[in-house]
Amino acid sequence: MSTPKSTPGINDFVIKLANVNGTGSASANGLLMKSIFRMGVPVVGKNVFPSNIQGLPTWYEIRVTGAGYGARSGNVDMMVAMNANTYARDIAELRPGGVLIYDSTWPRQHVLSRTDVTVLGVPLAQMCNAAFKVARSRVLMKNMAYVGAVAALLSIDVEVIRTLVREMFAKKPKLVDLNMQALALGYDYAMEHFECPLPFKVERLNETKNKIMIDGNTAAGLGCVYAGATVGAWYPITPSTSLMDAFKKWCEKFRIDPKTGEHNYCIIQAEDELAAVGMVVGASWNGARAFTPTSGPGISLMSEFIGFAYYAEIPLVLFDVQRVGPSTGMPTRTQQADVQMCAYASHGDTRHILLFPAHPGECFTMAADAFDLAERYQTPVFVLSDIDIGMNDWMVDELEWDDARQPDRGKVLNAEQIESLEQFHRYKDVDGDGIAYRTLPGTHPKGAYFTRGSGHNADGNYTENEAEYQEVLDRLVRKWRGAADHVPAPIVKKAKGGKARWGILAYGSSDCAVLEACDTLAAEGLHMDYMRIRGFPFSDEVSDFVMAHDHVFVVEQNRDAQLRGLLLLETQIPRAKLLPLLHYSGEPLTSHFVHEHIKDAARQEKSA
Amino acid sequence: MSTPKSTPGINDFVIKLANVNGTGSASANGLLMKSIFRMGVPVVGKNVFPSNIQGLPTWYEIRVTGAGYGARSGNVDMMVAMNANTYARDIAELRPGGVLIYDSTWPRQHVLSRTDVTVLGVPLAQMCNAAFKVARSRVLMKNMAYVGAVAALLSIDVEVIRTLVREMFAKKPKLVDLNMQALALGYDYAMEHFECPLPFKVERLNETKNKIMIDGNTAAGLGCVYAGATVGAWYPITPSTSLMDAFKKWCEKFRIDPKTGEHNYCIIQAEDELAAVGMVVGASWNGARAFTPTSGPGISLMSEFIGFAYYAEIPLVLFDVQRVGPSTGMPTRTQQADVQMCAYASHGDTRHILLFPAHPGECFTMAADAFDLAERYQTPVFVLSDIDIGMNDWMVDELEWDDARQPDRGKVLNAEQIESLEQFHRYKDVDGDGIAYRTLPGTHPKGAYFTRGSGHNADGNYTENEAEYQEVLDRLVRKWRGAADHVPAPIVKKAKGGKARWGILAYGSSDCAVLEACDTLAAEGLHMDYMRIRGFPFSDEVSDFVMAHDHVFVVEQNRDAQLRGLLLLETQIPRAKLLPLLHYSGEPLTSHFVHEHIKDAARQEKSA
Amino acid sequence: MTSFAKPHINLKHAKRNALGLTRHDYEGAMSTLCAGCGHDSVTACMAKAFFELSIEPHRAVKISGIGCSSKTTAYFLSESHGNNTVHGRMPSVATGAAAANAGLTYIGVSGDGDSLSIGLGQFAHAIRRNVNMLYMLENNGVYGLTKGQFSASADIGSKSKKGEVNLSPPIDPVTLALSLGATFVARAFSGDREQLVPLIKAGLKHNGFGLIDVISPCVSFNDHVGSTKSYAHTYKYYHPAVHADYVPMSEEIKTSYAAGEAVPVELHDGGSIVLRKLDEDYDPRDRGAAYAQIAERDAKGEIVTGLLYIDESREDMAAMNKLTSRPLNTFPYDELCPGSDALTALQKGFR
Amino acid sequence: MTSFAKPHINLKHAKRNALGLTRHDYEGAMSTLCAGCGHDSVTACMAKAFFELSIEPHRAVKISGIGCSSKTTAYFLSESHGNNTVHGRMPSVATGAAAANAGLTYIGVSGDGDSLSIGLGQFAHAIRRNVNMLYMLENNGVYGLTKGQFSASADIGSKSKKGEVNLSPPIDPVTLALSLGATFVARAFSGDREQLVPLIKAGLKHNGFGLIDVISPCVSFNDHVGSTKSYAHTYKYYHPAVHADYVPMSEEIKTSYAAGEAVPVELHDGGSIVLRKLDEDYDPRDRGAAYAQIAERDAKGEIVTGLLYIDESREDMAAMNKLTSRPLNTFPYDELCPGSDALTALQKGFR
Ligand SMILES: Cc1ncc(C[n+]2csc(CCOP(=O)(O)OP(=O)(O)O)c2C)c(N)n1
Ligand SMILES: Cc1ncc(C[n+]2csc(CCOP(=O)(O)OP(=O)(O)O)c2C)c(N)n1
Ligand code: SF4
Ligand code: SF4
Ligand SMILES: [Mg+2]
Ligand SMILES: [Mg+2]
Repeated sequence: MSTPKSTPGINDFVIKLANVNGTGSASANGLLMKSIFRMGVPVVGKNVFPSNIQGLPTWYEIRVTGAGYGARSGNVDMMVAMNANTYARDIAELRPGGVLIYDSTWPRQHVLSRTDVTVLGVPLAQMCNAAFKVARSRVLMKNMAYVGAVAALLSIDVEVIRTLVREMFAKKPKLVDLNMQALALGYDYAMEHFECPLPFKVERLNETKNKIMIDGNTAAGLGCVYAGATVGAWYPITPSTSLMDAFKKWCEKFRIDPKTGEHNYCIIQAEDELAAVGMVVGASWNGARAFTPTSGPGISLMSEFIGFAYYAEIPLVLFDVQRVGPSTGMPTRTQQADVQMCAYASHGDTRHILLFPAHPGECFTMAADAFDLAERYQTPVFVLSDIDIGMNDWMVDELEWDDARQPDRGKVLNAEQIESLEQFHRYKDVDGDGIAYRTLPGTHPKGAYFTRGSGHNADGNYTENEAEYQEVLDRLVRKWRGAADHVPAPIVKKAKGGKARWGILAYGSSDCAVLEACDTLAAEGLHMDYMRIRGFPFSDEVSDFVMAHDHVFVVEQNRDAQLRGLLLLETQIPRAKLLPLLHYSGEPLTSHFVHEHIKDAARQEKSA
Repeated sequence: MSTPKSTPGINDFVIKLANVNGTGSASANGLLMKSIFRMGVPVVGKNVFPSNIQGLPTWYEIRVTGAGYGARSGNVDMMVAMNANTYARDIAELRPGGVLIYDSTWPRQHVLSRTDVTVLGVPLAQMCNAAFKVARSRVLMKNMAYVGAVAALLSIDVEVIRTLVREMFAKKPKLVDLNMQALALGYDYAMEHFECPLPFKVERLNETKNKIMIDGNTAAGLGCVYAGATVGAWYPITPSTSLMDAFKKWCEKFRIDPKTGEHNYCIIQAEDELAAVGMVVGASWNGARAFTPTSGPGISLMSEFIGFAYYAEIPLVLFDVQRVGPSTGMPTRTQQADVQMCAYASHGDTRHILLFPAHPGECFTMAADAFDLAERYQTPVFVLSDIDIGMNDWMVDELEWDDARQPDRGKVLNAEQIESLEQFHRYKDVDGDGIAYRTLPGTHPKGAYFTRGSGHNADGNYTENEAEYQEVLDRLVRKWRGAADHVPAPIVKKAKGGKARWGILAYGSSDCAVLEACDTLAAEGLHMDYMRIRGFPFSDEVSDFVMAHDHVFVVEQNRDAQLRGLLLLETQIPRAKLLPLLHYSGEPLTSHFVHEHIKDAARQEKSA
Repeated sequence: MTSFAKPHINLKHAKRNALGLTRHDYEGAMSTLCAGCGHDSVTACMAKAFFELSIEPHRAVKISGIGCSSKTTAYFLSESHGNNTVHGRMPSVATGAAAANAGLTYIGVSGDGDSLSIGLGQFAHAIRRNVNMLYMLENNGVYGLTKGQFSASADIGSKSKKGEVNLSPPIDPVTLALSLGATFVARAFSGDREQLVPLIKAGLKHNGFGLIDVISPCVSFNDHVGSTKSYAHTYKYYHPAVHADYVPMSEEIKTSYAAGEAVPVELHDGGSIVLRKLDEDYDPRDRGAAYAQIAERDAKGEIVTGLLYIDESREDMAAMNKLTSRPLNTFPYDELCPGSDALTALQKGFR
Repeated sequence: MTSFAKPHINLKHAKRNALGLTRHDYEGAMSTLCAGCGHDSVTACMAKAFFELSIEPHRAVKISGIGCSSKTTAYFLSESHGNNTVHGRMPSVATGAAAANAGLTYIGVSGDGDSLSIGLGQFAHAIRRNVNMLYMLENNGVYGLTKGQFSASADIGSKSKKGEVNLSPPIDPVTLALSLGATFVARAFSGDREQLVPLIKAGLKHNGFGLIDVISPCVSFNDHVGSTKSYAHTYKYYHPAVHADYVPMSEEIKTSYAAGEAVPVELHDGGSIVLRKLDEDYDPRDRGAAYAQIAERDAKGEIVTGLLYIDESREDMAAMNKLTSRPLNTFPYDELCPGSDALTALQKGFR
């Protein structure tokens, strides 16, 4: 595949920072990104880190995009190469004409390997060693020093950075001075030795006004608080850990009685995922809104309980922050490869509800939706996020909450309702929608029933009778199908200028790359309609969209075209209409990748 | 659905025995069946038992079929109603004109409820109470007494039964006499009080000469011994427990050194299924042929390790003796509802090899095939049996073993081969077939490598590099596809008299019912081609078969048409060609069910 | 298995408890276990204890795993919610349920297979968390429901029905629980209801995780000669060391006990558990000593029973988590949702 | 993480063992752990012990779970097969591997998270089976790899880096193992190589499951003031009670020990483990006494280390299963397959 062609410009370029894990670079890089954001210029940040605490290579990519695109472009216009172990590869990645910044304290062979890039050496270590005494500071301050140099080169407002530094270390004022000093070292050095700013640089805009920068796990944790979730059970696993950390943080803010210190939430670090999901089963069955965040290996371990919840009809909210599989795979890289497993998790005939947030904003809203759906349909609901959404800071619209919104607790009978019943039948389809009424323990003697994962009839009694067993099983499919029109509806972006012959389907974190690719393709005369799927089971809209096009590219971040598989299984769409477009390297999808593939396909069709 | 129409005749009828669990009826009923088998008359036996040790209802169905069909027909011509709790339902099931036998010791209202059946009362309890002193004998001997009565009514050779009794209690001679006495009680009573034999009855044939009666779990356990398996790890679960019991029994017979008493096998009762599969991983990785038998809940729990074995490329043989799901479901009833889970078990992009034995004979052969495939492809292989095959005694051809057969241990390098290598690369596609070479611990210093479920490159080294990761993942699909032509090939039974417009696809325990239905349909002028699938991934033959027909019925014992789903996902067959024909009540499929459904479909097509 | 309804008839002059309910009101569906199974005796004791404590059935929750023992939750308290979950994982479900509503009474019923093999991790961690529940471990040394394999509680040298000898050391729930910091540890025998009923009452009233390991013989697969979990063997070797009974706050503890003879342990709810030492030198308040005594006697084949250890001082899960006393599952939504203004405010931190 | 190769240079005059190999031959890939991590010290001790025992690297097998500790199997013995499996389930893989070939030396490496939470069941049952392996539990009281959550071995009152206080009682691998019938139970400190290397050698030579619980501080997440698993805390409170070393058969045990001072324990292979009591009254041959002593001192905050219990008399898994001494993975097929005649014969029973 060719490399992207556009040249960098004002508010339109990519900085990549190559660091060593555990040296404190991530916060410096985040600060750099945020300073651009505060200048009103949209940014995209991707932190690519290793499964390691200290020493392995890590990268941070900041795309400055005045146009407000949300994906990686695929370019690298400036490389800050701080990791000797990855020099060769990092330098090679830089586009011709790009700018390389390195620590010139020591002579580096590799930086000389390319003549088509501008090499700018900054003696970072030397300056920091001279300026700081403590060994740890010397390491950490190199990061702030290069931030200073980059700021000078890109004309980032240093005052904005300084404010950020002050906020960041509000509680550790000593650190403020150190950081300011380091910032100045880099800034001054660059101003003195280089022609600043570069031709591509940052210029103030007003495009980030009603935006925030937030990661998906933080937003999802917040969504759980707003949804009224009270019980969270989990077992630590990258990249879902920060979701529970966030829930905890927000609960500590909003859910502790200031007078008594009592908590109206309960977070349980389970002994493993088998237990975590069991706790959610117990809490949900008992009427609390409960959830568990995890990743692929956790879902594998939870499979048996998921089948139990499906069959015994217990609401369950699971966040699968997907990482690269199979097995341990690459636990700090991103993928969408748990889709099929989640759709049908567990033995026997089972099918579940899935939600696909595309960015942190939707992590917030869909967290709330997930609880409503789980309680309405009394069944497991999966929110399928991924590490790109979950752990990167995204620029999104400010979150909103409608204070009139009430949770949908589904068909739960209260004491009065139970009292008025002749007899309570736990699994009877009273309303014809496949959803039976449930009762909560402790409510009323007549509401008691026996929950079981073994064969039961409409009354909830044990059965090994064929007809009774089948009655329940058939209702479960009806119920599940009913959810198709209640999961978040797909979002369609029509091609400008009328009917497009081709379409694109995508979901989750592929959205931004596809949106941008549509623009680029349109600019080249190739107009595509685009539908983003947000839930499973699929509504008829999805089939209608596909049927209205000659071909539809299904963009996914997995090897086996898993969502396309669900379309084959659950709709009547002819196979040939669905063209898989697959990316599964573990890096977040670029618009370039989507664009190139579709352009190629178009070219081939023409030549065919 | 209508009930079957054919009337019973000589060597063509069904006896159903309704008993109380834990009263010793199963062995008496088995003996009854075997006596017919020994008279040279083919039989089909189905034991339908509850998930309970004592007290709940259980049924045993014996079909006498001179024509040699292997499935339940769907008829009941004689009902031996020994369970007061299920009288009503049992009597209702009897076909008009049938014969009801009951214990007339006490008056029974229900037996009078039908006037269209012949009711024969035998005072079983009364006779046994008079004849036997010990309470337990009184209960047990009622079973032998009704066997005697049935023998008289159906003209079963009593001498054959007596021989069987002697063999059965060879080690407990006291019991022989008791049983003989009970047998005579029933026999004599019937001869004295009823017109014996009935119009439908047993007549000696010579159709069981090279046949045996065996259950699938016993055959599979034997197959593991013949395959050279040495390590078996398991956790008890119905209905797979008897598979390991059988393996143990055969090992004790064949694998204990008569001199030293040393075992050349190791069976480990694990603490759970997570551990059982881990033990198999460890043993297989270390070069032993190892396996685990389990059922649906076990596979759910094993999911994570299955993905590890897939990605780290460790051979694994799993027997899933399927039972009714979801969750605990009906653990003593039959279903084929783990197909999809097994095909794609675990998170991330994973796909596995499946084998579908249709009867105990194939449990034996496919057990051996499974080890060859697992070692050849260094991957998990599932043998998908079910409770019908696994726990019922089936009449099958005598098992055969080719002494020239050598196990296919796959690409394992020995010390010499390793020595001659420049360097060993664990995951390199040397031969272009996607299968890399492996080495076993302890063989040679140069053969050492590090096995991991985390990202690795072709050398087996840790990687987080996109290209290196993808190289391995892409090879895994190639490797898996390569297995399509090496799993047991489908078996096709062409319709007589040329090309049929319609076809049937089925697998596993549905086979016999489909074979018989084909005959019945053909007799009615509806000719169908039939292909039985025996392995996954599918070979091209499967698609070719479907494409050669207007429609193909896919017969399955699950709700969600799971194998049809695999066909949609893995072949290019248009959806509309594949008509699901689903049975998922938990009872073994009847030929009647298949016949009726296809006839209806044909009728509808004509009228459409 | 509630498919067979048990006729529910209250005798006119039946004894009634403080709620006006009779023993019958504490019964469940007809048992489908084998006639003579130890578990049925335990079930009867459970019903009796609840009756005597006058607990409203619908305010109790029964949770179990899979096994013959786990089925028994259907056979008592038919007006309680029951949850027959998956094999070995009752503790996590109970933990979640207790988090959602700390106001109900939680009973977990399990077997030795369920708790000590597949469920060992969950069992141990529920103890660590001190979840406020009564945990009945109906221990028969075998897997009953799957027909008689050795369980992890089978003793070294114990024989299976087929004659095999167990060689692996047993996992003893009592010593295990002691080493994990359990706060209420008892052992009992299904054949001694006089001891068991009061123990159940004490366990229900204990604030925290109450373990009762009940030797409960499996008549179908582990009641033969050579089995150390048979009725005969247990009957012969079991030895009551400490008797315990619950005395409600309302009933003043009348007798004043001679030192070393009986000790009241004060409970959260104001009532007490009264310990009566049958073995003078056994101290159920000293974890180390209790452990050593039990280990020593176990080694001799003696089965020490009674309330072997109690510690009312430790916080239960709810307290460790500073849980509000109001059930989480009944909180009005507006107390849980911070609202749009708070959302606007907090987002200042995301710019 | 073998992506960084460590230069492998043998010094000309380096010390060589009986196989003619140097220390370098027992090294592995470059560690990717944090500088100063306790686990790296343990790794170095492992390499040293193997070197001193002159074990052929390719006849050893390293198996681990997931965690920083579990990664270390890549950092020693590069000529051994390694298997870095899934979280918490190393014991089952080791059990299966040992069944397939009892002739190799098996080392399991795990962490406190890996072994005591998700892996508790497997850990306990491998002990029960007495699988012949050395089990290194690198215990730092936290989940290192997932960045510092409390593990189940965190002590009551121990503080997390963020200042949270742990309230749940710890699971102590040593007392747990003792209560489960373990046959070799040791505790050590990564900071004391003089003690650890000989212990590893003894554990490798023990016939059965050898547990070494090594306190191995996590410098990134649990080395602060207030943590009871910090280097400083452990250094201050650890107390060697029994020193143990392996003496091969070839080396006659020269000294004759004064009673109560040092005792040789004879091993399967003819060699011995020589126990030297540093605490006179500590008896590593009496399970009950050992348990009581450790519990008592633990309660006081003292960390008793050394070979705390040993029992060479019990059969290991292979012996309990009457396993042939020939590795199952090398059996010629014709000794395993009964052949067609046997098949014909046995089928007589199926008619
Ligand atoms: C995941 C899973 N594995 C295995 C089983 C099969 N199984 C059902 S009950 C049981 C053992 C029960 O033993 P125990 O808990 O001692 O109960 P008991 O029947 O002896 O009272 C097993 C292994 C299961 N239900 N689920
Ligand atoms: C099934 C599963 N759940 C969670 C994880 C995430 N995880 C990786 S390592 C680890 C804890 C490791 O702790 P410990 O064993 O103490 O090792 P340490 O890093 O402290 O040495 C966890 C929870 C995982 N890899 N797999
Ligand atoms: S099998 Fe054993 S445990 Fe199960 S019901 Fe029968 S006697 Fe009880
Ligand atoms: S995080 Fe802790 S345990 Fe992990 S490598 Fe660093 S110091 Fe060691
Ligand atoms: Mg049991
Ligand atoms: Mg740790």
